[in-house]
Amino acid sequence: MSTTKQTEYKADDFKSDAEPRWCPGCEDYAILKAVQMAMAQIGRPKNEHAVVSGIGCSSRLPYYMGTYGFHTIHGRPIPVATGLKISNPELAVWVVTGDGDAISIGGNHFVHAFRRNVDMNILLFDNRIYGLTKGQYSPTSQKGMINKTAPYGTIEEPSDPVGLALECGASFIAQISASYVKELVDLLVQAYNHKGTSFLHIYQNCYIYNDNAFDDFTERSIRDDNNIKIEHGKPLVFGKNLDKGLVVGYGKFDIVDIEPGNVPDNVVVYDETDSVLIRMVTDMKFPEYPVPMGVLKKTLRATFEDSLESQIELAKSKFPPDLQKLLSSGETWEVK
Amino acid sequence: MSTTKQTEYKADDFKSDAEPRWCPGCEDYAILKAVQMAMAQIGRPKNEHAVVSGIGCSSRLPYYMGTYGFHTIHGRPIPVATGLKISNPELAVWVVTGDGDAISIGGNHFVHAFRRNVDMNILLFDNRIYGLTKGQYSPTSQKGMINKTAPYGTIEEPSDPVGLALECGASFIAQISASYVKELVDLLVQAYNHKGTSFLHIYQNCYIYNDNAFDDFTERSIRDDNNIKIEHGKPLVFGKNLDKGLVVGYGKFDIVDIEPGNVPDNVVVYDETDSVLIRMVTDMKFPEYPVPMGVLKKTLRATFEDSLESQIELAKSKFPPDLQKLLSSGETWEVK
Amino acid sequence: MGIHKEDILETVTVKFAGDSGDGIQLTGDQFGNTTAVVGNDFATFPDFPSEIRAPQGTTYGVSSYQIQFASKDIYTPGDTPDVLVCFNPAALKVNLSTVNKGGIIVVNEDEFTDKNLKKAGFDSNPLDLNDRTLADFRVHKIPITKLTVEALDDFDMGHKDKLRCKNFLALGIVAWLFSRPLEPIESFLKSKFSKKPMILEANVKALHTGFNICDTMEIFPVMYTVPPAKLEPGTYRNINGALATAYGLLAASEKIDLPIVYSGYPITPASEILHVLAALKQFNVYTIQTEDEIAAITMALGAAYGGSLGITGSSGPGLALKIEALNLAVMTELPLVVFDYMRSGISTGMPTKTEQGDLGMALFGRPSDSHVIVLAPSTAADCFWISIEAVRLATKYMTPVVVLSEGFLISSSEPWKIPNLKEIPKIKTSFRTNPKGYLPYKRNKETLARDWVRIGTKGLEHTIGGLEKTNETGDVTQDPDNHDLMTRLRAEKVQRVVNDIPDLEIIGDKNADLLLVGWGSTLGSMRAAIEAVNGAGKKVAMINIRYLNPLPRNLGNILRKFKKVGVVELNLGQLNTIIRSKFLIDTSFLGRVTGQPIYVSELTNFINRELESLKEH
Amino acid sequence: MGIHKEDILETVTVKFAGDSGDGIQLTGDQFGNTTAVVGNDFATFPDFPSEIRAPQGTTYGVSSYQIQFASKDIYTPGDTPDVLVCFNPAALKVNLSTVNKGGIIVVNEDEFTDKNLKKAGFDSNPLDLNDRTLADFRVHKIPITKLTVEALDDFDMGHKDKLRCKNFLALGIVAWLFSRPLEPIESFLKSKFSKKPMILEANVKALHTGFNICDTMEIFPVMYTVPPAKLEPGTYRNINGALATAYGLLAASEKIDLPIVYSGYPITPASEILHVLAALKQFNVYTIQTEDEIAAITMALGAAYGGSLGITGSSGPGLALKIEALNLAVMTELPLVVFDYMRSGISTGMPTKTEQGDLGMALFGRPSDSHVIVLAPSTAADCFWISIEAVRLATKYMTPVVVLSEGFLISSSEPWKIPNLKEIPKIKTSFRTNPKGYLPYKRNKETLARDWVRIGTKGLEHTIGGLEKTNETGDVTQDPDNHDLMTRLRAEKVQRVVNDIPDLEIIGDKNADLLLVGWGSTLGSMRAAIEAVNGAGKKVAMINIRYLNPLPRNLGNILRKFKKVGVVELNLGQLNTIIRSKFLIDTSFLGRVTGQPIYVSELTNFINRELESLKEH
Ligand SMILES: Cc1ncc(C[n+]2csc(CCOP(=O)(O)OP(=O)(O)O)c2C)c(N)n1
Ligand SMILES: Cc1ncc(C[n+]2csc(CCOP(=O)(O)OP(=O)(O)O)c2C)c(N)n1
Ligand code: SF4
Ligand code: SF4
Ligand SMILES: [Mg+2]
Ligand SMILES: [Mg+2]
Repeated sequence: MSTTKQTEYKADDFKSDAEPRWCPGCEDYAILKAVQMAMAQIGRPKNEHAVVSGIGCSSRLPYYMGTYGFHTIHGRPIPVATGLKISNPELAVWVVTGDGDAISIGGNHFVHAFRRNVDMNILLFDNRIYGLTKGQYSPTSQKGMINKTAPYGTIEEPSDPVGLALECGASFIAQISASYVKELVDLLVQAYNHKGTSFLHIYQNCYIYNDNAFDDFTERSIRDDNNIKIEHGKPLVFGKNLDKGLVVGYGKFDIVDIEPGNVPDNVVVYDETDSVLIRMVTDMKFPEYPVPMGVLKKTLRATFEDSLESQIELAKSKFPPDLQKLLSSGETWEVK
Repeated sequence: MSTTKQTEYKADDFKSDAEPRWCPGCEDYAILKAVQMAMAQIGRPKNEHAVVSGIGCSSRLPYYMGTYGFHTIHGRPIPVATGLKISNPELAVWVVTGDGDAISIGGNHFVHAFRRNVDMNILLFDNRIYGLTKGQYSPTSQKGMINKTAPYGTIEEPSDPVGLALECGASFIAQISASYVKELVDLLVQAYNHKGTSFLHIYQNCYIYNDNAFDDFTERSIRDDNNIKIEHGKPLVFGKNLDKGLVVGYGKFDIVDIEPGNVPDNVVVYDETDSVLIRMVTDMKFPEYPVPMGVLKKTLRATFEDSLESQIELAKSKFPPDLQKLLSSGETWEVK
Repeated sequence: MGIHKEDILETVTVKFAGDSGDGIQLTGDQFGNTTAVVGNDFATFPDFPSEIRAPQGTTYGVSSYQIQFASKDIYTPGDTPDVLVCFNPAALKVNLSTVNKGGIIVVNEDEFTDKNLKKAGFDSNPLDLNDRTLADFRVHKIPITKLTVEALDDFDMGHKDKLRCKNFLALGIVAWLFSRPLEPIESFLKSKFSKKPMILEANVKALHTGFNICDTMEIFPVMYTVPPAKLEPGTYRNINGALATAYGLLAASEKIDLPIVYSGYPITPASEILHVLAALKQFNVYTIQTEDEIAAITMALGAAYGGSLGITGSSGPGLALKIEALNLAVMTELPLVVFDYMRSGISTGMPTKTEQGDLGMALFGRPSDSHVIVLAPSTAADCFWISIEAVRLATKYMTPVVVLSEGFLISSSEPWKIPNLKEIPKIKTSFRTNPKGYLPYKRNKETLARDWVRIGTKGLEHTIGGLEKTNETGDVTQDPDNHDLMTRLRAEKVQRVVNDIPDLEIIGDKNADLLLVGWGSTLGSMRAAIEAVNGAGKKVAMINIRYLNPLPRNLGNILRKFKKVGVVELNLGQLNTIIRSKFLIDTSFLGRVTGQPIYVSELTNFINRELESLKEH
Repeated sequence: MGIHKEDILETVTVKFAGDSGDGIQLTGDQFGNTTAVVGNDFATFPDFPSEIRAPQGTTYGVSSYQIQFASKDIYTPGDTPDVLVCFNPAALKVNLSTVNKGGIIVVNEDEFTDKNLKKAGFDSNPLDLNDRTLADFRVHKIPITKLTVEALDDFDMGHKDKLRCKNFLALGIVAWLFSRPLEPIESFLKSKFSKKPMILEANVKALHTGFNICDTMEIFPVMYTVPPAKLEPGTYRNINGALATAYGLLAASEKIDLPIVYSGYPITPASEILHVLAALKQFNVYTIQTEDEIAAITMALGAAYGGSLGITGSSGPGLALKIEALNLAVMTELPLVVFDYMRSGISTGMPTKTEQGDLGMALFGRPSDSHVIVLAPSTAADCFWISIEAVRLATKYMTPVVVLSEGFLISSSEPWKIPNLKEIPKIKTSFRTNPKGYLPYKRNKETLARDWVRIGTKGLEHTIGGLEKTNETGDVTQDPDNHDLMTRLRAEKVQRVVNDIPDLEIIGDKNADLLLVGWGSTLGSMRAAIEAVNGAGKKVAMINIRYLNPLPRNLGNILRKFKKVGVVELNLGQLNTIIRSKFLIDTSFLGRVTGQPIYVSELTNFINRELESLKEH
């Protein structure tokens, strides 16, 4: 990696000249801003970042970044980013994708990405709808939702991107809503700092085709009762008055009332590496449980590109490369 | 469904004239036989069964069946079967697929099949290798395995088809090894009887490219200590002498020694509808745990085709179909 | 009503343009409706800015709707507008250069604020008295916003809601200008807002206000009339290609008495068909939104295998993903219908724009020698008939049919004489039921089609698949001569369809020296162009090829009759390649790849050039 | 050594055939090796039964290896064998009809049991004295199994392991028959079984036994010699297309000084390249087995974007899945190399058999007007040079290159004069580093290529993607004229490559009336055929087109020089369509779609027919 002088950056340093073209009111604006703020905080120059996206409203993001960008095709940003990272391991590689892009047409790459664990950051903008194509249901759309392709209501069970990432072995999983900009910036930085594939699931409101989809747990007046901040080493408490806590029950959490400011011992102190807690926290389904926000999982294992590089080094040490020799290998004979 | 006279059938009634062309020693022979035995037991005539497969050694199976068969393309048997079942809901639809076919190239359809819950039976022949293309690793190949495309060892984490099916909402999940023919037949019948997508994960030995892959838990002399029979309403005990049991621990099972024939109360009695137990049983990883064999999950929910049919009925009752009227809808005017 | 001069016109092109959020498409549609009722012939061209909603007031957020209407037969929405109705400066900026010199420009002057002018990229206000930008036009500045808000002063509704009515005020103005009745628009509003009486009233009020101020304010010196066109007698409606395609499928389903399984993955512009069919479930239409295009085509194929009408549709990027499965359909000889709504450009390209770029792909774009029937509708209404024909040929010949439709056709509309379903012939299917002598790959002597079996039928159990099959028995084989034979049989089967399709008809002067050859939506512009030049005493003929594979039997004879053949396409010469190769004729070629329908004027230029060059020799 | 008659032959074709499990391919390879060392020219054709391992003794389980060797230049593995070595009845059944009348058939008589004969479908034993099946041939029945077991009597190894040595006994026999030395085979065995001395000894013993019994038992009345061919001086080795392709990529990587990222999904026969490269990681080759073909091409594209050599390879069904991403590569103008190892038939077809079916797809098989460079190697060794050329052109013109290779070329082998790497020119790449005036879609005046930027370079930050771009700036736009311009520029860029590729050279009689045109692997058979007929005093010439898009500059002139042009392809006429369309020449056509290389005899028949028809006119 080319070492880079640490300089002071501002969010605006990561802007492009192009004017964003999302609908006024779209939460994609907030995420764009957060990404630029996170990059400023990370402190690497814009040429050391590449943002790779698929197709969708969300996937237009690279055009508004002053970094390198690749707006690929629908569902394929993950493999493109994989190839890029293997080719240029010193880059900070970001994937921007939507619920349709990542989970519907791109589902297979999503599943396999986490098995590889290439060091990149996957940001999924989940608005539970197809925005760009004007309002069809997506794999995360709730059952019964009425929309253009389901005038009588969607009949499939929704996918759970976080659960899926966990099942497929993601080494870093975090979740947040675009309405929490500060926390979003912080999680983006943490995702960047994690070596391996980081998955950040972002609830993003589509103002036009699925407005208010997340109000139940993001609307200011009620959100503190309906989502819970997950932080490594911190107790799992929530509620406007921090009057509820989670304790380990029969294979899942139980919610208990607690005295604000006085967290009993049986309330779980979160451990982002504890597979049992991770499973329980990702299993929490709203409205039975509050929606978990924060880093849900963080464990370390070798990245794909490092493993591949070691094999190349091993091969070099075992068989020092000599192409002319290789060409002449096997039986040879002279013609005079 | 056209009601069918119950007759006595023999396995041979479901054979075709074609001679199977697998390698001598391949466990695909055993599965073929088991499928034919299961169909005999199910008692419907062969014209009421359709077997749809992808591409792979396993996927050659339809040619050896006397039923209807469709040997499609690599990775796509699930959607073909879905279209078939929606078109012909009275058919018994079987999908035959391999670990590469279902989890690698066909991964996306696998993920989405369980969200829909079409009434069909997916049989995955998992030999942890690409047989037909002569020995490359598959998504279920173990890390470090040496093979044609990984001469220095596979570097991806293996996929877990059962865990994936569960995450995606499968309504019926069972697992067995092809070496347990009787149990295999029984599970095939149970899969058939389940209304919804049934997933049957079958460990299948590839004699040529990955021989003995499952010996640790299928070899006769040690298998009873290394796998555990899962049955609804039965206690979770295993071991050659039935001297081990599973009790609920911290978010997972703990293995305890028990006195043979005397199962203590804290040993779990399995419930195939209990999401906590299902999660724990599918989370059991060999060799830390024995390999679970049997029906791991069975819950009922509406099938895709029934939901679709209800919407069609609803539409008919709301808007009685009259095509001539539809053509003339909207503003019309007369030209004389 | 004041006294106004009335001018009678034969044909007029009007374009509405404004922000995506201004309700331009709705306004255009309603103008179309009232035009239809007056008995004019017409054609429309809705043009969306891009796949994304842009911030208000920007040039890339401009949406437009062009309509040509006439007292004679017309074939296109018009090259360039005689009248431009602009809702904001950006709309003016984008469209100004296309307006015919001397044409009328109606603007909402309230929107010409400094901020909006800047957003649109104007350095000065073109409405200013001493600005020369609009000197060549007859400009009418109307404070549409203000008028709307005033008209709705009494209404107990929010300011924003009031503003939403301004497009109907504008519509009232244009209706007056062309002497259109308001009733059809009112009746539309009534059905649309039946549950929101306040909104209904407000829009009706706005509409009448627009109409009335023209009377009172004498904005326009003249009022135009376009007398009714002489259309064939009957009951008419307005139809666009999306509806026509879907209705055609429903008609085919009724005529063949089989349910439709339509599986698709959303993509612009093909999604529209999925939307329409999903809402028509009462016609035994099983629509499935799949996880991707591969699932879409394979589900449809599964349904075709089962014995239903398996249909899928997409556009370029999605069609690309269906190629492997399409070849499975060719190999298994199943009646799958695949719609491709061609859009502009390779890769994502310009998704909302039109093109004819996928012919080469439909013909040659599969591994190995793979043949399918290829059809192309030429007008919005023709989409109806092509849908029926696709189902008929697919099921009769047991082969996939690819329908190359166009983005332009999906949304453009025209008057349509409503067909009487009883007059449409039934489509025969005979599923094989007799087990005696059944062989999966035994063929009908005439069509070379193998039998279609409803899966589940007793005694016909068999297995098909993608491996090469022994002729007749269908057993898997690698026999060299058999493979050669089967490859040729598959090609020959599609070739046999030539016996089942109509001969081409020459349009225009059969004794001309120059023949124009086109396919798809260029029919309209080409027809208009040859009528124009034939009218000017020049001899030109044309054909429009709806059957692109196999090509009609009399094509060669027709081509050889003319001194010069000019091929016209919205691509760089895909049909042209085929025609040259098959008939060894040194064609000339006009290709436009702009994402827009071809202009009549481009065609007349081409014709004149070709006629000149013929003279020189 | 007994005294034997020695006959001198100029050219011989030998075919080994037996069960897939009999080690046929290994035997053939080793016979090739010893043939090479003797200095003959040769060409081989390994033919696998199908993608699945079949039960022993069945006809569909027969594997074979054909080799032609000669004291002169040869170009094909021979149409039909002079000598057939059969390991079992099924092998005889399948291959008998191809053996030249009067040819030698060597059989392992131990395998001609009733059970095996029945499995092979023989009603009686063709080896029986009064059976007439083999009357036309010189049959040598040898108890190969028994001899092997006996020879290894002393060896402390299982019966099964002993049986495995019988192919080397057979090889010893054939080596004797054609006076081949045993040393190269022994040295191969030594390296292969260096860690298993027992197996090594056993195989060497079997080999010598086979050789020696011919001396002792006087099985064959004659012993043949094929004198060395006059090859260009140098060091030679045996090479097949798979190795040549991979080595060519390594050479290109060294010459351009960039690492290779090769991502692929296994598929017959393309997997072989992935296997070879995966084992050569020391040459900075990053191989990735992906989840599917879409991931394979998009990963390679990501690598090309990053600044590495992004390469992917597949066969028909897999290529079909790569089409959408290939168009993204065309749109983003990135240097991606895509290998297509063409196999037989549409859909799954006949996966282990060869064909030239994907040319139409490579040229036209993408939505809209999409142009790529298309190359085709014509021999196993040529795969080496085509790999280098593909990398050179892709990086110089910033465009995808599709290499149409063939299943047949992958496994067939020939003697190869080992190139001196120093003599291969460097490939220039100049990544842009200077930010001044950088515009992503600004083009090199000569090549029209845009600049390649190593992602990460300071000051060159930009975004590319699948949407249409403004010329030079690369900004997203829907401007109609810009789209037309860009579509034409993309086409023109590929056309410019014509300036960078060699003219075609005519092979054979330049003054002939008849010109044969082919591409790819038919070079060998066509060359052999025209030498044959030219030898017989008839005048024929030929060209083999390695650059299929753009076509070489002098093609038109060449074609027009001849009275008659005959196009030869392993498909139904894909190149033929292009040639007719481009040059308006009424070609004749010979197409074979059998999954096999074309026979020289089929070509000579075609030539004679065409020459006759020329006379008639
Ligand atoms: C191969 C292909 N299929 C379909 C499309 C059409 N398409 C573009 S974006 C999109 C879905 C967008 O939804 P999502 O990924 O959730 O992104 P959002 O717009 O909601 O941010 C679809 C179906 C396409 N561009 N390419
Ligand atoms: C599109 C496509 N890609 C690749 C292949 C080649 N292919 C055939 S089967 C197979 C994998 C087989 O593995 P698996 O599914 O595990 O089945 P098995 O042979 O082990 O039973 C592959 C890669 C193909 N036929 N089609
Ligand atoms: S459609 Fe929805 S997601 Fe797309 S830009 Fe508009 S508000 Fe945002
Ligand atoms: S390769 Fe393996 S899986 Fe395939 S038939 Fe042979 S033993 Fe069975
Ligand atoms: Mg979305
Ligand atoms: Mg497998």
